[in-house]
Amino acid sequence: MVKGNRYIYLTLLILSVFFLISVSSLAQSAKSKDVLVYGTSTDAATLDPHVQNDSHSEQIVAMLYNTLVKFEPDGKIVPDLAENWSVSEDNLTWTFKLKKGVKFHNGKEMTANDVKGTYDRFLAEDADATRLLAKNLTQMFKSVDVIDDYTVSITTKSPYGPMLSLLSNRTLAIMDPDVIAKYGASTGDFVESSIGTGAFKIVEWKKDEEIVVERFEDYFDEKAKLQKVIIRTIPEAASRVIALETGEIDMTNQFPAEDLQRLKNNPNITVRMTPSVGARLFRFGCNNPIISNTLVRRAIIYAIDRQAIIDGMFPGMAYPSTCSLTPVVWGYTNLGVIDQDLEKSKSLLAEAGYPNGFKTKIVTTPRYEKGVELAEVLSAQLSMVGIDAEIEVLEWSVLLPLWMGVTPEVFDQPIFIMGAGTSMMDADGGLRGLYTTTDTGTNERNYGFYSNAEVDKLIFAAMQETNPDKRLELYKRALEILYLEDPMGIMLFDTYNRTASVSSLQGVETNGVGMTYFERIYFE
Amino acid sequence: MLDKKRELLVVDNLKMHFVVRGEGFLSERKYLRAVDGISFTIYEGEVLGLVGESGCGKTTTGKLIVRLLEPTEGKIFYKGTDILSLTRKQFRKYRREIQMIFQDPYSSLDPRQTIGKTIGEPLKVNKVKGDIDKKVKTLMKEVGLLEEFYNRYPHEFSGGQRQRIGVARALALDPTLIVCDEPVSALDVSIQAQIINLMQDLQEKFQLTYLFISHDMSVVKHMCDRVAVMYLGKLVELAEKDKLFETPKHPYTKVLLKSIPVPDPDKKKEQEAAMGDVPSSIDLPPGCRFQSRCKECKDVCKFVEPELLEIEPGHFVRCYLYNSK
Amino acid sequence: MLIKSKVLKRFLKRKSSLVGGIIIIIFILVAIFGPYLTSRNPLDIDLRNTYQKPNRDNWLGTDNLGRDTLTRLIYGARITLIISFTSVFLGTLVGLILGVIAGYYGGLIDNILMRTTDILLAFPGLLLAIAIVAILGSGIMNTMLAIAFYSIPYIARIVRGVVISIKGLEYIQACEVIGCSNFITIINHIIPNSMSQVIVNTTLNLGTAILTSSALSFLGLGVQPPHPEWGAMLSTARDVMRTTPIAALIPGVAITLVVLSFSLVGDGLRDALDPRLKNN
Amino acid sequence: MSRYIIGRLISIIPVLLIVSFLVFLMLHLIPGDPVKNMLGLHAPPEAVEEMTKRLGLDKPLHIQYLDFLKKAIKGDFGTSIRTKQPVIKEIKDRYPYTIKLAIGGTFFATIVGVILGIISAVNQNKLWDNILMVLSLLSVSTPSFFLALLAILVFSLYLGFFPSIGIQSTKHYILPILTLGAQSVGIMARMTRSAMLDVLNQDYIRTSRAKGMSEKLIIYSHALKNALIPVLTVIGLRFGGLLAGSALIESVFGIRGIGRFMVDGVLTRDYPVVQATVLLIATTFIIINLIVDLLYKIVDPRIKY
Amino acid sequence: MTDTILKVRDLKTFFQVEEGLVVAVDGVDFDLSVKETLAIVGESGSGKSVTALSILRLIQEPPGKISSGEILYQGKDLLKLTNNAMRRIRGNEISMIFQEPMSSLNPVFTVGRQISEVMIVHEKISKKEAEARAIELIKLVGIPNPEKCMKNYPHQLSGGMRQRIMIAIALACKPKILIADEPTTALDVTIQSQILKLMLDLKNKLDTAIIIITHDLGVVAQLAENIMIMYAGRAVEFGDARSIFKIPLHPYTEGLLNSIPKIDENLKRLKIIEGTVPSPFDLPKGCKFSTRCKYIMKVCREKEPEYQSLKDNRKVRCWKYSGAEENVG
Repeated sequence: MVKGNRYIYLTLLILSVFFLISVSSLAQSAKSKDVLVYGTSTDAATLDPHVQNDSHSEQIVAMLYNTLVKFEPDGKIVPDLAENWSVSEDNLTWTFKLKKGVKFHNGKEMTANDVKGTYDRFLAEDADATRLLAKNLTQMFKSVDVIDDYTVSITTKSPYGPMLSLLSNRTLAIMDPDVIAKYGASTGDFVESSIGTGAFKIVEWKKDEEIVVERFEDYFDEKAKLQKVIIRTIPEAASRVIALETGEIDMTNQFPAEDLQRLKNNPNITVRMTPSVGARLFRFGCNNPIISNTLVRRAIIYAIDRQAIIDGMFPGMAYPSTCSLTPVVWGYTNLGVIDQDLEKSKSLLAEAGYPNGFKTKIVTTPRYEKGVELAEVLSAQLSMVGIDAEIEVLEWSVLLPLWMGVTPEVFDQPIFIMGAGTSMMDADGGLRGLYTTTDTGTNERNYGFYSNAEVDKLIFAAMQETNPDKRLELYKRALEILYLEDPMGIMLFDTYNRTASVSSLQGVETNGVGMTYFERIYFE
Repeated sequence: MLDKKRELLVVDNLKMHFVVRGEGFLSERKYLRAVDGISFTIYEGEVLGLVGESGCGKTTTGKLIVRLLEPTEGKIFYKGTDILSLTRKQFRKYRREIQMIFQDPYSSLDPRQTIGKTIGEPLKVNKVKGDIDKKVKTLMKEVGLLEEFYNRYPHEFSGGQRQRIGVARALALDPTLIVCDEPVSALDVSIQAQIINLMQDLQEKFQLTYLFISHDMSVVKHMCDRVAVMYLGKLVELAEKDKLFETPKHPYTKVLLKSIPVPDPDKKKEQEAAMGDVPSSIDLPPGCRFQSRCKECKDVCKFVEPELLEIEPGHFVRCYLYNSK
Repeated sequence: MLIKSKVLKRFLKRKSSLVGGIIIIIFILVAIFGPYLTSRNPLDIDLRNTYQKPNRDNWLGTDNLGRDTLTRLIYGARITLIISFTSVFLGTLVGLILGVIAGYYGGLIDNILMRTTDILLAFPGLLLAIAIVAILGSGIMNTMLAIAFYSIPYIARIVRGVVISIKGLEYIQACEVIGCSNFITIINHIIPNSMSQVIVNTTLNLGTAILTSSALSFLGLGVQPPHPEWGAMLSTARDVMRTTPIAALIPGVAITLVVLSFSLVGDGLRDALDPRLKNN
Repeated sequence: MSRYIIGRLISIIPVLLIVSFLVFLMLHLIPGDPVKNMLGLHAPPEAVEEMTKRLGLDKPLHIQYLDFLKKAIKGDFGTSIRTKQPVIKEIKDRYPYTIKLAIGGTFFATIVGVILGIISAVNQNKLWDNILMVLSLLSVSTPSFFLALLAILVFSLYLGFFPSIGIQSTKHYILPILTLGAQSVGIMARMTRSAMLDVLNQDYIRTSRAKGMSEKLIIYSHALKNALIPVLTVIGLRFGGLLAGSALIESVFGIRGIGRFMVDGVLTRDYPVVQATVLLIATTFIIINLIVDLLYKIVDPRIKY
Repeated sequence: MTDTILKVRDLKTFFQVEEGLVVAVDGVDFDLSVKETLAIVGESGSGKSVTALSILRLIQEPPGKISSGEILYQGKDLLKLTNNAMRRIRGNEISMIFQEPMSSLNPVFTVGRQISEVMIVHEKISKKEAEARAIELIKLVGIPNPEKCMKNYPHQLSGGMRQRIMIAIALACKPKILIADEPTTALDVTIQSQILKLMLDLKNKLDTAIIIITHDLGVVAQLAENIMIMYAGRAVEFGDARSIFKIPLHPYTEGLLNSIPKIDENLKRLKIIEGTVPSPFDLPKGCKFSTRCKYIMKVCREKEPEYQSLKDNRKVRCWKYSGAEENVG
C-alpha cells in the first residue's frame, strides 16, 4: 500500500533521536575549575548547629559555622574563633580571647556577646533538651560570661576534662543570636536563617536536591580555595558512584562497598579512607521486659557473626568493633572482637529463662548504609539461637521522634539500629549522653533507656577527672561493662571515613569525626 | 362486526417522554416525545396493525404495553384492569397473557443459552407445573423446529429459525395477546413469507390476538384486521384494513400508501413523494405534526393540533380536512 | 461445549498468546509448587556468597546477602501471584457488582456510582494506590487492598458499559416480558454475557496489578523486606547495577515477562472470546 | 461552545471539592491520632497540642474541612514536617520538573505511538505490524523503573550518552522522559492501531475508496482524523498515568519532582506534603482531561454542545 | 451489442474466513449497455453486493479475493489494471453509492469537502471551481439551500439528505456507470420514494448506466430495465423487467415473486419457498437451489445446471429448461 512511508518514518525517528542527543550535548556547559560538586546521600535536615544530629547536616554546618577551637585532621585541637585560652586553677573557669574582625555572613562582627548569646540559648532552664542537643552536652556548664568584647569565660559546675574537645564540637558552633531571635525554631531551616562565620556561606538550598555554598570573602582566616561548592543530594548509592564516574560530581563521601575496588582501580578517581569515630551497632531497648535482662543481652551479642557481616556487606570498608568506642576516640580500650559463639549464646538464653528463644523486633532505617540489610542479617543470625525477630523499617524522620524524649512506657524498640560516634573525639562525648541514666524519666539521648549504676558512677567520675591516666582507667571499666558484662547494644563494626573524588581534587582532608575541610580543597 | 368483539386491551392517552440531556452542566433538559397521547382498543382475536416510519413511536408503544417501559402518562386496561397501576408482583399474572415477539432475531436470543433453555425459561421462571422439557419440545414442533435443536445454541441457526425460536418462547406461557414488534422486517423475503404464514397459523390455532407493529404496509395489509397509522408519536388514522387501504383519509396515510413501490413494472406510478423529511420529535412545532410535509396544509394546521375524530364508524382520523363532518 | 472449544481453538491459533499462556502456567505452577521443589529458604543469608554470578550452586546467582536469587524468585512468584490474584479478584468482584448494579438499574444509583468512580478516576491509578498506602501503611495486605481498591472504578466502568449494551439487547427485554425477576435476569443473562469482557479485563488487570505492586515495593511502599517481592528485589539490586547488573536484570525481566504474558493472553482471550472486536 | 466550556468548568468544581474532601479526609482515615502519626507516638504533649492547634484538629470536622479548603485555595498547605518549608513553596520548586516530565513523556508517547500505530495498522498482520505490536506490548509490560535502570546502565554507564541523575540541563531530561513515556508509547501505538483499523473498516472509508481517493490520502486524511478521536482520550488518561508514574522515574533519576516528594512524604509520614501533592496531581489530571474534552470538539464535529 | 459498456465474465470472489472458504460470487456473467438500468436482485448472502464491490475492486484483501474472471469496462479488463489506474476509474468512470447513508459519509469532514474532493482528485480542478460545481450538484440532487449544506457535517443532515449527498458525490465526475448498492433499504418509505424519484429523474437526465442492487422487488419494478436474479453466489436468471415479473423462469424467481405480500392483492395465505438458504460452507452438490425447489429432478441434485441463454435475450440456470430429465419430485 504505502510502502515508502514506513521508511520515511523510521528515518525521521532515528534522525530525531540523534538530534536530541546532539542538541543536548551542546547544552552541557564547561565546568569551571573552582566549583566543586559534592554528592551526598541525604539532604541536611537542618543547618541549626545546636539541633543537627546527623553527619550530613553536620558536614554543612562545619562549612558554615565555626567553633571556639577546632580539630585538625590528626585530632590536635587548635584555635578557631578563639585566639588563645586559659584555665583557672580550680579547673572550673575557661577564659577565651576571641579573634578580632570575625564577620558573620550577614556582615555583623562577631564578639563575645555573640558567644554568650549562642550558649545561653541552650543553657537556659527552659531549653528543650530533646531538640537542642547542645543542652545535653553542656550539662556541666554553669555560666558563660562576657569579660570584654573579645573575651569570654565559661564556668563549669565541676572540673571537666575534655572541655576543649567539647568546644570543638560543631554542635557548639557560634551563631548570631539576632538570627536565632529572629527565626526561633526555624533557625537553620533555610538560607536566610543559616548565618554563620564559616569559610562558606549558603546561597541556595533546594531541599532534596542541592545546597549551594560560596566562598565567604570576608572570612577571618585563610579563605576557601574553591569559589563554590554544590552539595548535591543523590539518594541512590549506585547513582552517586555512577555520577562520580561520569563526572557529574567531583566527590562523594559515601559509596557502596561493592564499588570500592573498582573505584580504587580507576586512575581518574582517588579514594581516601581514614579511621573514624563512627561505629555501627544495634542498641537494646532496655525498657523491654525481655531485653532488660542482662543475660538475654549478653546472649544476643554472642549470636552475631561480625566478621561475616563485614566480609559480606562491607568488605574493606569496616572492621569489627573492639569496644563501644572506636580507636580514634580518646578513652578507647581494646576489649577484643566478640566472636560468634552460638553455644554460649544458647546457654545464656537458657539461663535467662528462654531456652527456646523468644519473639522480638528489630527496628531499622534505610538512612544508615544497608540499614535494612543489616537488620535482615541480624534477624537471620538471631534465628540461629531461636530468637525470632521481625523487622520494622522506618524512615529517619519517622524514627527520630520515636527516639527522642520518649518515656519508657511507650518506647517500643527492643533492638534498634544506631550509628554511634562522638563529635568531640572524647569518650565523654561517646558515652555520657548515650549510656547514663537520665533523671528526667525520658531517654533524651540515651535512646535505649540503658541504666547501670556502676556505669553512671564511672562516667561521671571520668568527666570530672582531669588526670588523663585516671580518666582512662575509669573509662576502661565502664567500657567493659557496656561492651560485655551488661551490654548496651550489639557493637558490630567501626567504619572508615571515606571519600572518593576525581583525582584532580587536592587537599581533601577528613578528621576522625568525619568532617571534610572543604575550605582546603582545590583543583589541581 | 366490531362491536360484537370484546375489548381485550384499551390504551388510553398513553404518553412516553424521554429526557434528552446534553453533556455538561448548563445544557437544558429537552424531551423526546416518543409517544404523545395515543388511545386505541384491541379486540379479542383480532390483528391490529400499527404502522409508521422509524421514530414515530410504534415500537415504544409496543414496549409500553408489555411494560418494558413505564409511561409518563396514561392508562392501559387489560380485560378491564388498569395494568399500569399494578405492582410488579401483581402484574405477573397478566404478564403471562401479554407476550412479545421481537424484531431482531439475532439479538433477541441469549447467545449463551441453548434453544431448549430459552424456550423453557418462561415456564421455569413462572413456575409452571408439568414436564417443561416435553412442553418445550411440543412448542418447537409447533413452530417448525426439529427436536434435535434442543441443545443447540442460537448462533447455529439462520434468521428465520431464530425468529421461530422467538415465537416459541412467546407462545410458551399460552398468552392471549402478543405484541409483534416488526417480526419479519429483519428477514429475507423468502423467509419473511414463512414466518408470516406461521404466525397466521398460530393465531388461528390458539386464538391469539396480535398487535402487529410494522413499517411495511404490504405486510400489514396482508396480516391485519384493523390498522392504526402513527406519525411522530400520535395516531393519525385508525380504520379497518380495507377501508384504510382503499379510502385513506389522512394526507400522511395517503402519502405512505403512494410511496410503496409496487412490484410490477406495468404499474409504475409517477412517484408522488411526500415533501421533505420527518422532523425531529424533540423540537416539535405547534399544530399538526404533519404540517411541514402536508400538501393540504391550512393556516389552522400550523397552530392547533387537530383531534382524532371518528369520521365514520370505526374510522378515526386526526385531520382538519375531516373536522366539519 | 461448542462455544468453548471454538474459543480455545481460536486462542490456540495465536502463537503469541499461546506462548504467553504457557509462561503464565509455568509461573502459576512455580508459585504453587516451587517451594516444594527447592529445599532452600529464600531468607537464608550467606554473607560469604554475596552477589555471586550464576553458578552451579546458585543458578541465578545470589543477592546482596548471599541469598539464592532463584529461590527468592520462586518465592517471589508466590507473593506476586497472591497479591495480583487476590487484589484483582477482590477488585473485579466489587467492580463487577457495582458495575452490574449501575448498568442494570440505571437512574439515581447509576448516577451516584458513576460520579463516585469519576472522582476515584481523578486519581491516576498509581497515585490512588500510593494514597491508600499512605493511609493504611505498607505491607502485603495493604498493597493488595490498595490495588484492589484502585481497580474497582475501572472494572465498574467497563462492566457498566457492557451491561448497558447488553441491557439494550432484545433478549434481556425478552426476559422481562417472560417475567424473569431482575435477579434472575442479572444472574442468568447479564453476568454470563458480560463475562467474556470481564475475563479479558481481569487478565489484563493481573498484569497491571503486578506492575503496580512491584512499583509500590520498588518505592518502599509495598511489600517490606526481607520478603522476596520482585519489585523489592529490583529495588535492592539497583545499588549494584554497576557491578552486578544481573541482580537487577533477573527480577526486572521476571516482572516484564509475566506482565507481558498476561497481556498476550488477555489479547488472545479478547480475540477468541469476542471475534467481533478483532480488527479484520 | 462557550456555554459548554463554562458548563464544563463549573462541572469540575464539585469533582474538585470532593477530591479535596477525600484528600482532607486522608489525614483522618489514617489509623491513630494524626498528630502523633506525624510527630511520633511519644511526642511531648505540648508539641502534640501545638501541632493539633496548628492543624486545626481541635475543631469539628466540617469546620476543619472548610479551613483546609480556604487555605488550600490560597495555596496554604501548611509546613512540611520533614523539610520544614511551607509545602506550597516546595511544590512550586518541584512541580515544574514533574510537569515537564509528564508533558515531555506525553508528547514523546503520542508522537512515536501514533506513528508506530499508523505503520502497524497500514501493514496489518504483516511482519512490521507483528514486530511493532510485540514491541509495544513489551513496552507496556516493562516496569518503567526497570526500564529507567536499564537506560541508565546502557546510556549513562556503558555508552555515556546521557547523564544519569538529577536535572541540571535539558540533556538530563532525555532519559527520564523517554523511560517515563515508553510505557505509553506502547499504549498509544496499540490504541492508534486499533482505532485506525476500526476506522479503516468503516463504510465511509469504503466510500472514499469508491471515490477513487488514493490510499495515502485515505489513511492520512480521512482515516487519521477519525482515528485520532479515541486516541485523544487516551492522551488525557495517559497524562494522568505519567504524572503519577513520574514518582518512580523521579526516584530512579534522583529528580526533585513532586512525585518523589509525595513518596517521601508517605514514607516519612509528612502528611501535609502527601495531601498537597495528591490534590495537586489529581487537580492537574482533571484539568488536563477537561482540556482534552474540549479538544474533542475541535477534532470531532459530531459532538454537539 | 456495440453499446455494451461493461462485460462481466465468470467473476469469482471468495472470502477466507475463520470457518473456512466462502465463495461469495461464483461465476457471474452479465453485460451492461450504455444508459441501461440493470437490477441485481437477491437475498442476503446471494453475492449481489460482493459482485458490485468486485467490479470496483473494493473487496478487502484479505480476507477477500477476486480469484478469476474478467470485468471488461470499455474493453479494458479492470482486474488487470494497476492500483493507480483502477483508482482513476473509481468515482470518475464508475461510481458507487451504498446502503447506509448514515455511515457512508466521513463524519469529520464537511459535505462540501467530500463532494468537491472527488472532482479535485479526478479532474485536477481548483478548490474554488470544485466548490462551485459541488453547489450545482447539491442543487441537482434536490437539496434546498446548497450553500449552507456545503458547510454542514453529515451528522447535521437527515438520512434522506445524506443519501442525496452520496448521489451527488457519485455523479460529480459524470461517471459512465453508477452502481447503487441497496440505495433505499435503510430509508423510510416516504424518503425511499423521494430517492427513487430522484434516481429516475437523474437517469433520464444523465447518460449514466445504472446497476442497482436490491432485494426489494418493488424498487426493481420501478427502476430497472433488466434484471439479474442471484442465488447462492450465482446468477440464476436474467431478462428484461417486464418478462421476469410476468413469466419468471427460474423456480427461485417464481417463489420470490409469490412470497411477497402485495398491496393491491388480497391473499389469504402467502405462497412460500420452503427451507432456508444453504450455508456457504455446506452448499448442495448440484443445483444450489435444489434443497428448496418444488420442481426438483434427479439431475438437480447431482449436477449444477449451466447458465443458458434462451430466446428474447433471457438467461436461466435451471435443468427445467434443458428438457433433459423427467420430473422427480
